[in-house]
Amino acid sequence: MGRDTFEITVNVVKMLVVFLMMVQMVPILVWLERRGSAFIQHRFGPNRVGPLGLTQLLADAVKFICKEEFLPQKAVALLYYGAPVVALVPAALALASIPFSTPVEVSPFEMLGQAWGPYTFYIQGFHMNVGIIYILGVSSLGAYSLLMAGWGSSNKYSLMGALRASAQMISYELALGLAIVAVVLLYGTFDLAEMVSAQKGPLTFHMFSREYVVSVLPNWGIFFQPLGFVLFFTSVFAESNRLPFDLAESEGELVAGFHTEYGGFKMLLFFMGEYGHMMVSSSLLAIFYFGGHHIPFLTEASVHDWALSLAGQETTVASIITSLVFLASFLVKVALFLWFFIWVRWTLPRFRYDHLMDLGWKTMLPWSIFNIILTAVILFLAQGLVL
Amino acid sequence: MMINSAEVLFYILGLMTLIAGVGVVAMQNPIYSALCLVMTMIGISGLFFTLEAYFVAGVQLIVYAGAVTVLFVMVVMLFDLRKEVSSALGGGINTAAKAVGVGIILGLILSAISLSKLGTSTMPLKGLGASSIKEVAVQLFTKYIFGFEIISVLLLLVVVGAVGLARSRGGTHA
Amino acid sequence: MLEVGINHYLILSAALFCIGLVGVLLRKNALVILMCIELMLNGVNLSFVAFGYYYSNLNGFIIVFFVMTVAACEAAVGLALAVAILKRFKEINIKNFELLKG
Amino acid sequence: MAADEEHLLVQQLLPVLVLAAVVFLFGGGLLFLTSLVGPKLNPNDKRKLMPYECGVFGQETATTRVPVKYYLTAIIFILFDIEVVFMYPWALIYKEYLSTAGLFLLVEMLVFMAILIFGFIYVWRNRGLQWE
Repeated sequence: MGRDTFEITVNVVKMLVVFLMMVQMVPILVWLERRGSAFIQHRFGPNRVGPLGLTQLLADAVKFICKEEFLPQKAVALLYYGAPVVALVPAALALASIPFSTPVEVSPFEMLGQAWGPYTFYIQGFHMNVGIIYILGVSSLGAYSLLMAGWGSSNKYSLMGALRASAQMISYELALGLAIVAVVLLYGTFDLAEMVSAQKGPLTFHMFSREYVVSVLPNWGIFFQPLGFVLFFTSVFAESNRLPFDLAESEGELVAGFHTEYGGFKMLLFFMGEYGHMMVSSSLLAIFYFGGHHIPFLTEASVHDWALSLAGQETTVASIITSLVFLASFLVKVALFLWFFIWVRWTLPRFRYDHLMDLGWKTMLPWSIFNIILTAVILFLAQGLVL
Repeated sequence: MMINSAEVLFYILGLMTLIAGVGVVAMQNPIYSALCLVMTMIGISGLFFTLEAYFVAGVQLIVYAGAVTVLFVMVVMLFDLRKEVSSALGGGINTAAKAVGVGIILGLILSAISLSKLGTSTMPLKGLGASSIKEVAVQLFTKYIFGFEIISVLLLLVVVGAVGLARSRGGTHA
Repeated sequence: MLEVGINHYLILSAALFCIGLVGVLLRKNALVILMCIELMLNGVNLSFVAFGYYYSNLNGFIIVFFVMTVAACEAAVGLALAVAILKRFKEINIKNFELLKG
Repeated sequence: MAADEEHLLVQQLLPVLVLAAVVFLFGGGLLFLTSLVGPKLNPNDKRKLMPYECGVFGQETATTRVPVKYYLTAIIFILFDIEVVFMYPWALIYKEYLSTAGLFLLVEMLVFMAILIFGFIYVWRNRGLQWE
């Protein structure tokens, strides 16, 4: 994890910070979801506890902690208690490998009478050279927590909900994977950080061995993969089991789906997994199609120069400032997508189960195969059309 | 780090894989066998990672842990199999003979490993490194092109077979 | 601590293979037998990758893809068969596979 | 193992295992701690402990007759998932070898896809993709 104590400490802290960020985002997102739904439906939403109902989160947390511990009579204890914990794992492991910002370069310095550095710290939990394959692999473990919960609670609603949810997840995983194939075709790498750095500058493409530059647009993936973006976006909605794809817990049919028998803190862990999944999806959307941490019309070098003048030529401080600026840009993009998730949830009605599966298999799958062939053929005809 | 972390990783992952593997065989309830199988798959994926086969490790997670074992878990859950615990193991002299046979095979493999000259090799001849992913891809699509194309035919046959079997008599419910 | 070399990986892979073999021979539940076959194939895959790494030969990595594909196909057809047996006999004991005609 | 390679390996795998352990400890620990705080359950409260069934006593167990469609979906998923997995390495090298072997790679993948699309159409026509 590092060559000396300082680097190891920083890397471990970094990793824990990313995980705690995911956990901490949950109450904020729940508040946003409730206020947002209230706004959309002309209600007030939580507004009693604290200003704008903000401390409602703390009250909710206390309520969750003080709930009665409960194990249904016929439940299998190991699976019943294991499922919520397992639900956290895919989202946490995937989020930790997302590159959030430009790396921080620490020039050599002295501390405790010893020379340290130089170091390069990536603003991500850990760096993976097969980033996207790793994320796909880890997220494909998500079905287990659903199945464990559904079977472990020995309730037919739970089991039906779990089966529906996992069938839905694996169906849309195909369209998701095929959309990612097109992305890999475009950038020619599995490394998320390299994908981001390929999207800097103004929109540039080659066609018939001439280079064209469209200076009013940033060089973002969405302009090369509009169809892929739509497919990916729809698939991540379905993967996260939220409205309009929340067939797993359609109240009219299945009470609450796979978490019918869950309450209190165990329920909260499922929520953490779900919102963590939303964060991973939003980050991937930003990285694949919206330039990652890049800000349109601003280069990394110019921001670094500005930071240098601000920090009085301290390269380490300037590097940290640059990183923070781009981190803010990335987080703004992620926040926009998260808001979009909430917006859609409270706008569209639920699909019927057969419509949902038909959409996944008979619409999204052919279109994503078509998208790959289209991308490959255009790339071939233009001999390096893109980027 | 003071200790060689690659070796620590090998022992942790190897132990996890072995324990989970024994679990697959020894668990009476098929649902626990299937969950142990998931642990084995994850452990083996980690072992592939320590061998610098990054892409293979990822594929192991996607295909085995994410697809094949999900199917196993789903089938075990769909058809309540808790009731047939009694028929889990055969018994008597037959079982003992089989166990001895497997012991002999294991002994043969182990002695073959220890007698061969492999033991001297504790280091790769030359590092494959991270560029091995692209090298693997290039070989897969040039040297192994026939195998690659024939895989699609195999998948086609299996699709036909599986749909035919699943749609055979017995209706849509099991 | 013992230095890890190719032998360690090969012994681990042999152990996995034999655990799987014991399962195939002793268990009566067809589903568990299929799982044990997956276990055996995984043991073999491990030795392929170990050879590929220690002898710097990428063929070892590539063959794993083919083994995985065949294993997945085997699991798909095997489970479809197992479910067909289950529908017919209401249990999934391997003895039911002895009949030549249903 | 050379120091550099080991550095790379450990950079990537060890943090994953550490983080997984942290997540398990976090989830399990909090579950345990909250179980100490809340009120205790009366073990004789049959009505509360039975599987949730809209307020009436349940009559059958969880797994009775379930549709085959779920596992058929899973089987078809596995087969197409393998197809997708083989596309990743192809997509990875396609751009790099575009000028030298582009047509070869393109045709190769189109043949692969065509055979599988044939299988997809077969499943579709034989009502393998029917959910009602």
